[in-house]
Amino acid sequence: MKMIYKVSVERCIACGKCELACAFAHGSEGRPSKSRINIHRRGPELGTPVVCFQCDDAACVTVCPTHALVRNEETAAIDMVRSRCISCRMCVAGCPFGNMLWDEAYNCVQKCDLCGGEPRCVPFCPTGAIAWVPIEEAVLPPEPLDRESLEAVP
Amino acid sequence: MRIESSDQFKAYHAEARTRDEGLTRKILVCCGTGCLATGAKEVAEAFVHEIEDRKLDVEVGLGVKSTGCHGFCERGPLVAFLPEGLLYTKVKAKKVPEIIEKTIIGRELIPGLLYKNPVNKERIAAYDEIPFYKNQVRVAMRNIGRIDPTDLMDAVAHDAYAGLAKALFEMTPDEVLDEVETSGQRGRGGAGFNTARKWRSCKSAPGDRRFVLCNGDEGDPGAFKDRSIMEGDPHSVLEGMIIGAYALGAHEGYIYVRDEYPLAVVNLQLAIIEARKVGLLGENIMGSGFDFDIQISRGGGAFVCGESSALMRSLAGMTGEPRAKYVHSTAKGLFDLPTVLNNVETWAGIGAIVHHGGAWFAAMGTDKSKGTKAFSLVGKVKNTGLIELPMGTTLRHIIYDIGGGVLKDRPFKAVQTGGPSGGCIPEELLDLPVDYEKLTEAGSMMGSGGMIVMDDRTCMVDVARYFIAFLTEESCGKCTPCREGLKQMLGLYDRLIEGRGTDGDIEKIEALAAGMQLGSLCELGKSAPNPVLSTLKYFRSEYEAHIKDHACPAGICREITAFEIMPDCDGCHACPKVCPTDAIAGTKKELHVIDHEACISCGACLDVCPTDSIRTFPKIELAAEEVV
Amino acid sequence: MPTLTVNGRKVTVGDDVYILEACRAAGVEVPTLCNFDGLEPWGGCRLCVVDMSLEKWDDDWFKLVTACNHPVEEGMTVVTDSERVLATRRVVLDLLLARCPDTPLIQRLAAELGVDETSYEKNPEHTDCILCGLCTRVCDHIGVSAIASTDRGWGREIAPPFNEPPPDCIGCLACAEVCPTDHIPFATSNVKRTIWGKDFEMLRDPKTGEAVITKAQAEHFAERSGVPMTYFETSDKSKRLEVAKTFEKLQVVK
Amino acid sequence: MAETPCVDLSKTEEILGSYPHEEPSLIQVLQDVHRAYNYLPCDVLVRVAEVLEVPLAKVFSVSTFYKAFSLEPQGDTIIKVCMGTACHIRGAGQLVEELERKLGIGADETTEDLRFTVKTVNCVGACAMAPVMLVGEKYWGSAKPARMEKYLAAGGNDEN
Repeated sequence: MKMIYKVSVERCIACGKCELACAFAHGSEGRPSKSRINIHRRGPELGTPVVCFQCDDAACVTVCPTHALVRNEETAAIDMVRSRCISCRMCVAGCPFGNMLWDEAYNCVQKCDLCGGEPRCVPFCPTGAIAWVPIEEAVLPPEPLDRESLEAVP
Repeated sequence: MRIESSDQFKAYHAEARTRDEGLTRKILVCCGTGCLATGAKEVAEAFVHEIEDRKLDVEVGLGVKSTGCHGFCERGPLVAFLPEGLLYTKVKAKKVPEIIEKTIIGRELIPGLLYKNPVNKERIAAYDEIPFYKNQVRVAMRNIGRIDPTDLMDAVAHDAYAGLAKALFEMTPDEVLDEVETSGQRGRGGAGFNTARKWRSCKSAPGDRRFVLCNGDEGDPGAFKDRSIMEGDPHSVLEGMIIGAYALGAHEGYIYVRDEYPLAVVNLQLAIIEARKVGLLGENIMGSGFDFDIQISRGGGAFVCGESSALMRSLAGMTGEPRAKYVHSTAKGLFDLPTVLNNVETWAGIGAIVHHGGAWFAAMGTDKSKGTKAFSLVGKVKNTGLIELPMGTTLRHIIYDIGGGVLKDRPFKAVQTGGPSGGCIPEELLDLPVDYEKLTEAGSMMGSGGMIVMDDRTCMVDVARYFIAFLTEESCGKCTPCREGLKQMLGLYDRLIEGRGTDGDIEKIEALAAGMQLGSLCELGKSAPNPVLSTLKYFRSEYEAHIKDHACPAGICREITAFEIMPDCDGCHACPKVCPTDAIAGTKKELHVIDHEACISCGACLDVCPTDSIRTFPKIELAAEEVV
Repeated sequence: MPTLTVNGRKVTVGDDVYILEACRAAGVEVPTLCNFDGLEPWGGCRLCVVDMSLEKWDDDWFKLVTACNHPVEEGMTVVTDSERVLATRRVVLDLLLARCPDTPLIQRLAAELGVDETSYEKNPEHTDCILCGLCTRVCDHIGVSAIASTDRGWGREIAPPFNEPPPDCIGCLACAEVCPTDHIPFATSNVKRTIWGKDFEMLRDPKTGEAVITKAQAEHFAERSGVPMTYFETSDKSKRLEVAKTFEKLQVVK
Repeated sequence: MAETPCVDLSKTEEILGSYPHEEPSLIQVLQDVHRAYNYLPCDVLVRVAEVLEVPLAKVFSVSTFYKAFSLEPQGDTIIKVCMGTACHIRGAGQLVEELERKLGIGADETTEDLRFTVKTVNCVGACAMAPVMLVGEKYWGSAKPARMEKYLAAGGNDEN
């Protein structure tokens, strides 16, 4: 079954749990700067999660001079072969959506790898703003979120 | 005229024969590089003028040919006369009228121009009687010296392209391969890989486009057989390549020639143009439907380009850096396509093998090394030059019977074969039959056939250092052991020859040599330690003398050698004339003296002393005397 | 899918794989300096030598080969820690340590094989360059070939043409990033980058003013990959903001 | 690059015209260029790189790799002393030293008046006449240091 990453902006409450989950999934120190999903915070409890689209005809793959970015046939993610990366940052510059991330601390590029087919951020989202769903479900409009009835996020 | 069928080639061949036979008497002037240097061109021109002036060409059918190298460069310029089979050596242009007058018209010999046997001082008139020639068997060099390399018809009169015609019209490509296999011919470039096996490996590689290359980058110092072949009989190379291409189904060929060989480039270029003109090269060769063309590529001056993968990179316009050949170039060679690369001498032999049959070739030589091999016999030997002999001939026969022995009858010390990848073979192995295996067992190798004879005035440490210095300059620098190792090795040798060697240096040299042999990328680096290891094996005591006694037994290493004139000096005054620093004082007929302060230990005096009255001794003794 | 034995361990790898990758798959570390996954193997440093034997050879016959560029074969036996493998690696590192006595990476690798001090003459001129060729090969991959090896043998160096600021360089820093000994100096500020003696104008994000990449680099990649030049003109942060804004507009349920 | 004197590029264009415009032509073009100018002027290399579509760095790399090429102007007469094995053991080193004494320049150097360039070459393949040196196109076999004056005076002339 082909799965897809579904973002429902209308349900995001900008709690930041996805960012944290991602950071921990990719390193034990859990630095938020290591997160490959970013929430654009546009107001109180209003956010837009931005994450790699794993584009079909991806600019990052095209520009990479060392073929360090390759499509994973199983997960459909564009994976980064770390050992091939020469940190030239062309992918960072080339990605039209800003989803190739430069990690200053570690001098390397970070990108969403769909956690090998089971995105770790998804189960932590309290509102279902992000979801990992079969492709046919992705087209369904999201259920509206009753923000009034939300309890304080623990 | 273009040859468009087997019959037309036969007609062309017959015409060439008739033309050749029309000249009842011939004068062959050697115009190889060696003889040209001593004025052969002027000699040939003088003959032409003299004959024209006297109209001898019409009257007695006399013709002059400027041929390729006769091989006996030491005695040049050489002039041979046919059908008499007479050879004149060291001929000067001003002697030409006299030769015409006496020898051609008067049919008498001029004794002063005859070869003088250095062994018994006898003068020999007949070409075939001179030991240097008598013992040779020529295959690759079959027509060199007999034909004018710039005249295609002359080559064809001497059976050039006969093998090609046979291959194209009487044999399938596979039959050609079988014939070459029967011959057992192995690569004449050095490593001795079986030619037929190489071809089969290329033929079985997938792909439609493949290349046939000729390695004319004869880089081994002391070897010049390929040069003589390319200069003296370029058609033999072309013929071999066309046959090879036919067997392999290749349509493109390149000849990679050293830039240091300008005459070879000119003669090859001319041969290609001539061959194309009559349809022996290019499209639809001899009307057989087979297409093949050859281009010449001049090297840029890099020894490493003799290595096959470096040569192919150089052909592609890049720096000559070898690559690992875990995937053979027969499958992935020039432009990453299947490629056969053979040496000049290898190609030159192919035409004869096809023409006379593989069995004919295989009947010569030894069990594992078939056929004949060309050598350049040089160094401290009386008769230097180029020779071709059946494999298995002993070194002693080559050096003493053909070479006439060591120059000035000094003691023989070693013979170096195989160039910088080879080694030095000592006196006790002089009875070694020369073939691929035997030379390798002795710690040397065949290489491109250079044989450099060394006498007692040769320091083996200096010889090893010479090769290391040579290779340090020629290493491409791609891999660590070769680039860094040679540099360090050279440093270690500098210590030895300057008297700074210490205990443990020999072991250090040996360990580094082992690392380079195992670790280097290409054969240049892998074989670079050969001169080191072979001299260490046979002449270790010389190394020890340099380290322990700070002495160079041969009196060559300048930093540690002093010169002295002994009391038996007859005061001939030859030495002060050659001394570059005016360090020798003395009036004629009196004992001369060397000023040790001014002497730079170059040895020029020793080389000219007719009475052997100059001796060398370790410089260290000089210091000791002063202290006393 | 050939199966081979590495240090006694069986491992099955892909068809077009070199020994080095098979060693890694078997969990065996093989040192290397000139190999880089994204680039064709080169076989220059000679550090990755291993002993190798093919099934058809006699049992005791082994050949010393470089792991980085020798293809694997069914039934191959690889030994990475034989005495002569280690001895050869020691000679290589000893020689490199003589060339670059002060280079930490070489010091560390040499020490791992028991070479603490070089037994050869030390290079009087300081350099960290081990001539692994990675910089030039990466530069070829980037498609500019602004630098190359010059001269040969001991005189070999990596240099721009005429040893002057290289006209073809786009200031992408790939060479400096890939250099295992950090030998290639560079400096980047918000407006300017300097490498190989050449100055580059930085593209700056129109909103935030931060430096993105050099203008020359953007132009080169736009032309080479067909990715529009506009992609390169803004920072990743600004681009994410744009995406977020677009997403907001796309909300179906207000 | 700015300091190099301007050279006449028309010869370069002519040479480039006779080869296919691709990388394999590079060494052949450089050979001809070297012959035409007696060295490889850098303006010419830039032009060669442009026309053959080979990166300039590669052109420079090839120009410095091969011994046949020089990036500095050469003397009118090039003296090549063969350093092959046969020549070495028959005293080629002494020829180089004698040249150094006579001309004041070592191997791979050019006299200030641009008359002579001395080069050592690895075997010219005339080993039977060792030691060998070339003055211009003229070969001198069994060369002796004491006769250096004569060799130099004859220059490239065919006088024996």
